[in-house]
Amino acid sequence: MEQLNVLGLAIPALPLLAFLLITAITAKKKMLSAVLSISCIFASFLISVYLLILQLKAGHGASYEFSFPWLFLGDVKMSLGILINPLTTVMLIVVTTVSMLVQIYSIGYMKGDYAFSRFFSYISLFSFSMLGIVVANNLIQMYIFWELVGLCSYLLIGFWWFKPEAAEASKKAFIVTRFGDFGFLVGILILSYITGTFNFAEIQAQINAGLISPGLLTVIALLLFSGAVGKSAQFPLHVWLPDAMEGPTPVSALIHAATMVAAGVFMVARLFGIFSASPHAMLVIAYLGGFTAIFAATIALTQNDIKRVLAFSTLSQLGYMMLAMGIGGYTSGMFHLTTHAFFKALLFLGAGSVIHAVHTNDIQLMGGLHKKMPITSITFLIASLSIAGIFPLSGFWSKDEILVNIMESGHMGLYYVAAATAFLTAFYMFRLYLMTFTGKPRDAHAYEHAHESPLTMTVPLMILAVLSIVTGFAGIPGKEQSFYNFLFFGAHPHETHFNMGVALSSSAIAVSGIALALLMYAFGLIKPEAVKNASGPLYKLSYNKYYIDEIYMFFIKNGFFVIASAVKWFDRHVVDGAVNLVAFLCRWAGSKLRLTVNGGVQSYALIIFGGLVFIAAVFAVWNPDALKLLGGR
Amino acid sequence: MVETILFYGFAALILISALLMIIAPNIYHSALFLALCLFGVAGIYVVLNSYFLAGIQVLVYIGAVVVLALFVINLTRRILDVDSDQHNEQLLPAVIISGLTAFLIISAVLKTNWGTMIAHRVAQDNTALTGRLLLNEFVLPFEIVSVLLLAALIGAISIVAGDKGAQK
Amino acid sequence: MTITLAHYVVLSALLFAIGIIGILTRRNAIGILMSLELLFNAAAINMVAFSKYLTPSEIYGDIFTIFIIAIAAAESVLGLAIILAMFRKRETVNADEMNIMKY
Amino acid sequence: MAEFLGNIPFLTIIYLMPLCAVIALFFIPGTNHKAVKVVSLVFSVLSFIMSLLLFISYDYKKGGLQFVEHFDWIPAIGVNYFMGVNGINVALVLLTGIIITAGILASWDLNYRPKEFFILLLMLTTGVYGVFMTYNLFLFFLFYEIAVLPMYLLIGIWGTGDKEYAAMKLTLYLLVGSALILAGLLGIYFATGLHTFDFDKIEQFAFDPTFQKIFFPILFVGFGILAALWPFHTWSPDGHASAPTAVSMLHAGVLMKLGAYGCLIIPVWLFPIGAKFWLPVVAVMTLVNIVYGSIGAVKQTDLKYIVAYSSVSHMGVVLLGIAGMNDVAFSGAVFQMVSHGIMTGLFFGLIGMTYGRTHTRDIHKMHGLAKVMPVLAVFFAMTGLCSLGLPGLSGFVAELTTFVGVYKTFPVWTIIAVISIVVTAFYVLRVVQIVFLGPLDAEYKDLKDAKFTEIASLSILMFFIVLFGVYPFYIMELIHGSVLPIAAKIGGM
Repeated sequence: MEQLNVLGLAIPALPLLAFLLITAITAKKKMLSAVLSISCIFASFLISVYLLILQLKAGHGASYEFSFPWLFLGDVKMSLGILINPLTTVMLIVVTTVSMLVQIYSIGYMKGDYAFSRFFSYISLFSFSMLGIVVANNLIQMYIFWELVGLCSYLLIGFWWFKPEAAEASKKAFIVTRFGDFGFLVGILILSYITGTFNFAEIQAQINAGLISPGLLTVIALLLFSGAVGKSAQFPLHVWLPDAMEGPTPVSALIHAATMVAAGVFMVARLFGIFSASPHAMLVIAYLGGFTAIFAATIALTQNDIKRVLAFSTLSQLGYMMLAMGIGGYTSGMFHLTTHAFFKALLFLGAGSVIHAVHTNDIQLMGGLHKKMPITSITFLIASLSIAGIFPLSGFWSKDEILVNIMESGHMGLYYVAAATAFLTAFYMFRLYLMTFTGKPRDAHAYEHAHESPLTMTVPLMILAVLSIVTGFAGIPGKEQSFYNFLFFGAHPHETHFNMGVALSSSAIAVSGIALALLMYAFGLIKPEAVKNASGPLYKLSYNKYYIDEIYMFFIKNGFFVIASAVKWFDRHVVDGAVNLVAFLCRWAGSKLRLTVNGGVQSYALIIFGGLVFIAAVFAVWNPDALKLLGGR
Repeated sequence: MVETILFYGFAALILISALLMIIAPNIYHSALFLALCLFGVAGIYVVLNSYFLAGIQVLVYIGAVVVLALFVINLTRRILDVDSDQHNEQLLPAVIISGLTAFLIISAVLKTNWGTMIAHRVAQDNTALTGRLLLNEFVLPFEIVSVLLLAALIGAISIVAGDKGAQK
Repeated sequence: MTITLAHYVVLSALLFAIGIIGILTRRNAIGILMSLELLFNAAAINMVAFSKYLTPSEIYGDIFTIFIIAIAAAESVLGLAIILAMFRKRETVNADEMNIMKY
Repeated sequence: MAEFLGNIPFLTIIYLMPLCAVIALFFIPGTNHKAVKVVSLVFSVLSFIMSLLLFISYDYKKGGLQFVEHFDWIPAIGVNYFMGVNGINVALVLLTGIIITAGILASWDLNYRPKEFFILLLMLTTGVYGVFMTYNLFLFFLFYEIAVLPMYLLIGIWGTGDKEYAAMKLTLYLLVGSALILAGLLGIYFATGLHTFDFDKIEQFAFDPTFQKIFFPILFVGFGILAALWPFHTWSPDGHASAPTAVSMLHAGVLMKLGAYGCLIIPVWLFPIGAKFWLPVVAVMTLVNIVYGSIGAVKQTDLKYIVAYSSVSHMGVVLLGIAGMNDVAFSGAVFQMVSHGIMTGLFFGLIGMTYGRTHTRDIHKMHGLAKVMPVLAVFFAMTGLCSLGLPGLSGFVAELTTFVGVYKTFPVWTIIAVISIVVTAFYVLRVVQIVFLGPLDAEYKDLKDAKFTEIASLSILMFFIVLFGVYPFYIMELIHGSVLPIAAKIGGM
C-alpha cells in the first residue's frame, strides 16, 4: 500500500505546490499561474477518482490510514496523516471537481483583474486546506486545516480589499467562525484529555468500549458541533455567510456554497461516532438544522441581491443536511451535500455569469436575460429545478431521502419543517429565476450590454448542469450499487426504500412552490407588491433578516465594546492609577519630609540626638544586660 | 568625709551653675555661669587628686575659652538682643531627650555591679608623671595637638580677617 | 559614706544632659558653643574618674583630659571665629536664623 | 559536531560577540553612521549564526546541560564562571540572535547618535545572552541587571512621546523586580548553606517547605514583573509605546522572556512545594493577563498600545503554561516565549516602519495602506494571523501545546483562556482592516514600500515563524527534553 501513502499525500500537496509556485515564481505571468493551478487540481482530481475506484472495488469498511509525527510531547502525540475511506473519497471527488470547474470558470470571470495570479494562488491554498480537512485522520490536523480554510475564506472574501464592505465582511466572517472554533478547540482539548489521543479511530474505539460517560460525551459533542455551526453558518452564527458574498463570485461558489461551508456537515459525518453516541447532541443538531433551514428560507424569500438569495438558500440547505445528520441520516446528509455542492456551485457560477454580463447584483434591475444568455439561463434553470426537488434531478433524490429518514425517525415536527422549507425553496428559487431571466428587462441599459459569457465560463456551467442531473442516479433507493451501499455509518447500510408517499408529496410541494412563483412573477396573477403590503411587518422582518445583525451589533456595541472600554479605563486609571499613586505617595512623602531639612542646625541636632537615644533605648530594652558597664569583669 | 563634702559641694556648684547657664536669658550671664561651672569641674579634679589638671582647667578654660567667649559676645552683642528670647521652641523635646539620656546612663550605673572597683584610689600627685608621659609615650599626639592648635589659630585669623578683605 | 565611681558617672551624666538641653535650645550660637563645653567637661570628668578608680597607678585619663582641653580650646577658637565672621555677614548670631542651606 | 565544538568556549564567544562590537564601536567616530551600523550588524549576525550553530549542534537526545564551561572565580562565596545550555536555553539564545539581528536591521535609518544607541543596544544583548547561558545565580543576576538597565537610557534618549515618564516607570518597575530577585537569590544562598551560587548544586538541595512557600512568591513576582504578570504589567504599554523600534523589538521580544525564563528556572524549578502551593493563584492571575490583556487591546487606538496589550495577553499564555505544572504545559510556555518573541519583534518592527512613513500611530488616521506598501501589509497581516493562533504559524503550536498541557491541571481556566483566541482575532483583524484595507487616504499616496534592510529584517523573523509553525518537531523535542526534569520534580512532590 506504499503507493497509497504517496497518492494520499499528493492530493492536498499538489494544490499547495501550486500555491507556492504561483506566489514565488509565476505571480507576474497570469495565464501560467492559472494553468499551473488548474493542472495541479486536475491531477488531484484524477488521483481522487482513482482512489474512489479503489474504494468502490474494496467495498465498505475498507479504510486506509497512515500518520507521521508532527509534534510529540511525551504522552501527547500530535500527528499529521491521511485517512482514506468512503467518506473521504466522496468528499475528495466533490471538492476537487468543484474546485477544478470553478478555477476554469475563473479564467473568464477574473479576466483583467489586476490580482489574477493572487486569486489563483489563494484558490490553490484553499484547495490544499480543504483537502487537508478531508483526508485528516485526527482532530488536530482537522483543526489546523479547519482554521486554514477559514483563513482562505478571509483572504478571498477580502480579495478586493480596497472595498470597505469586502474588508468588513472578511473580518466578520473570520471572527464569527472563530466563535465556533473556540468551542471546537475546547471540545478537542477535553476529548484529547479524556481519551489521550487525537486519532479518530482510537477515539471511536474508546467510545465503542463505553469509556466515556454519556453526559461528558454530550458536552464534547456539542462543543465540537459549535465548530460546525460556525463553519457551516448555522443559526446563530449564520450572519457571516450573506456578507461573505462581497467576495468574487467563483469564491462564493467554491467556498461559500459547495465546499467550505459543507465542512461543518462533513465534520459531523467524520465524527459521527461521537455524535451518534449522544442522543441529546443529535437532537440539538437536528433541531438547529431544521430551524436554520426554515429560518434562512424565509429570509431568502424577500432578498433582492442575486447572490444573497443564493447565500440564504445555502444556509437553508446546510440546515437541511444538519437536520439529516441529526436524525441519524448519515448517508442521506452526505448525499445531499454532494448533490448540493454541484447544483449550488452551478447556481453561483450562473449568477456570476449574470453579474459578469450586467454588472449588478440586484435582480430588480435584471429581467429577460434568457434571450441574451441562453446557456446560463438553461443551466440555471436545471440547477433551480434540482434544488427545488423536481424528479428526476439530483435534488429530488437527496432531498427525498432526507424526508424519508425524518419520517422514519418519527420527528413529525421536523418533517413538516422540512416540507415547508422545500416549498419555500422552490418558491424563492423560481422567484429568482423568473425575475432574472424572464419577463421584460427592467434596466434597459444593463440589458443592452448583456452578453453570453465566454466558453471558459459556460463550459463549467454545462458540466455542472450535467452533474446536477446525473448525480442523483447514484443514490436511487433500493438499488444494489448505490451511494447508500457505499457510504454508511456502522456495520450495515441503512435500509433504503423508495417511499412513494413522500416522493409524491414532496414533488407536489415543490411544484406548488414553483407554481406560486410563476403566478406571481411570470403571469402576474398575484401582484408581489400586494403580497408585500399584505404581509407588512413580516415582510420587513424577513427583508431585514430578522434584525439578527442589528441585534449582534447592539450587543457588540453596548456589551463588548463597553467592557473593552471599561477594561481600558480600569487599566489606565485603576491599575496604572495605583502605580502612579505609589509614585505620587513617594513624591508627596518626599515633599513633606523635605521640610525636615529646614537648615536649622539645632533641629538636625535634635534629630541626631533623638535618634541616637532612641536606638540606645531600644537596644537597652531589647537586651538589658548590655547596660552593665563592666560586664566583662 | 572631707572628700564627700567637697564632692557634693562641687557637684552642686557644677550642676546649678550649668543649669543657670543654659536658662539665663542674658548671654553675658550665661558666660559667667559657665566660668563658675568650669571652676566646679576644676574642683572635682582636685577631689580626684589631679591638681595639675585642675590648674589647666582653670587656666585654659576659664582664662582663655570663657574670656574669648566674652569677647565675642561683646563684639556681636547688640542692644536690641538683650531682651529677645534666648531660647528656641525645642525646649520640650530637648528636655525629653536629655532626660532619657540621663536616665539611660543612670540606669546603666545602677545596673552595673561595681564590685570591688569602688575605692582603689591612690592619693598622690601625678604632675611629674604627667609631664613624663606627655613627653615620652604621648609625644606624638602631643605634637599633633600643638599643630592642631596652630592650625586653629591660623584658621581663626584667616576666617575673621579674610572676611574683612572680602568686604573691601 | 564614701564617694564611689558611680557618683562621678552620675554627675557626668547629669552635666551631659544639661549640656544637651543647652545645645538644643539656645538660640545664640555662642550659647550653643558654650553648652558644647559642658559636654566636653562631662566626658573629661568620666575620663579622669574612671582612670583614677580602675587603673590608679596609671594616669592615662589625665593625659586624655589634657588633650580634650586643648582640642576644646581649638574648637572654641574656631567656632567663635566662625560666629564672628557670620555675624559680620548676616548681622545675627542666632542659630535658627542661619538656615539658608535648606530644602 | 558537539564534540568538536565542545573544545572551544562556544557560549562565551556568543555572548562576547556583542561586547566585542561595543569595544569596536568605541574606536569608531560617532559621525560615521554607516560604519557604526555595519560593525553592529556584522557582530550581531555573527552571534546569530553561532546561536544557530548551537541550536543545531545541541544533542537533544542526550539532553541536560551541554557546552559547559566551569571555572572558579570567587571561590570564597561560591561565585563561579559557570556557563551551560539546555534545550530551553538553546531555543532562547537562538531567539535572542534572531531578534538582535532583525532589530539592528530595523533601526538602519536611525540617525540620532547611532553610536551610543548601538553601544547600549549591544550591551543589553550581552546581558540577555548571558542570562540565557549562565547557571551560576550570581552571574545570572549580574547579566540580568546588565540586560535591564540600558533600557532606561535607550527609551529616555531615543524614545518618542512621553518618554521620560515611560523610561522612569519602566526602570523603577524593573528595579523593584530586581530587588525582589536579589532578596530571593540571597535567601536561597543562605538557606542552602552550601556556600555556592552554582545552580546544579542548589537544585539538588531540598528546601524547607515553609521557606519555599515564602520565597516562591518573592522570586516569582520579581521575575513576573518583567514578564508583565498582571497586575504588574502597566510598565509594558507605556514603555513599549515610547521606546524606539529596535528597543521595542528587543524588549518585548527578548527581555520579557527573561522574566518568564527566570520564573520557570528559579522559583518553579527550585521550589516544587512552593510552586504546588502558589501556582493555582498564579494561574488565576495569568488568566486575568490573557483575557484582560486581549480585551484591553480592543479599544486602544495607538498601534503600539494594541501590540503591547496583546503582549500582555500572550505573555499570560507563557505564564499560564508555567503554572500548568507538567511537561507539556512547560514546553508550550517555552515555545510560546520563542514564538511570541519573534512575533512581537515583527509587530514592533512593522509598527516602527509604518510610523516612520506616516508619522502617526493612531489607527484612525491611517487607511488603506496596503495600496502603497503591500509588502508591509502582507507582513503585518501574517504577524497578526500568527498572533491570533493561525495554524501553520508558530503562535498556534505554542498556544495549542500550552492549552493541551494546562488543561490537565486547570481544565476550567484553560477553557476561559481559550476565549482569548476569539478576542485576539477581533482586535487583530480590526487593526488590519482599519489600517491596511479599504480606500487609501490621499495624504499617504506617495509613501514608499519597505526597503531592502527592512525586508531583510522582517524576512528573518517571518522565516522562523513559519518554520516553527510548520515544523515544530525539532525545537519541541529540544524544549521538551529539558523541561522534563522540572516537571518531574514538581510531579514528584
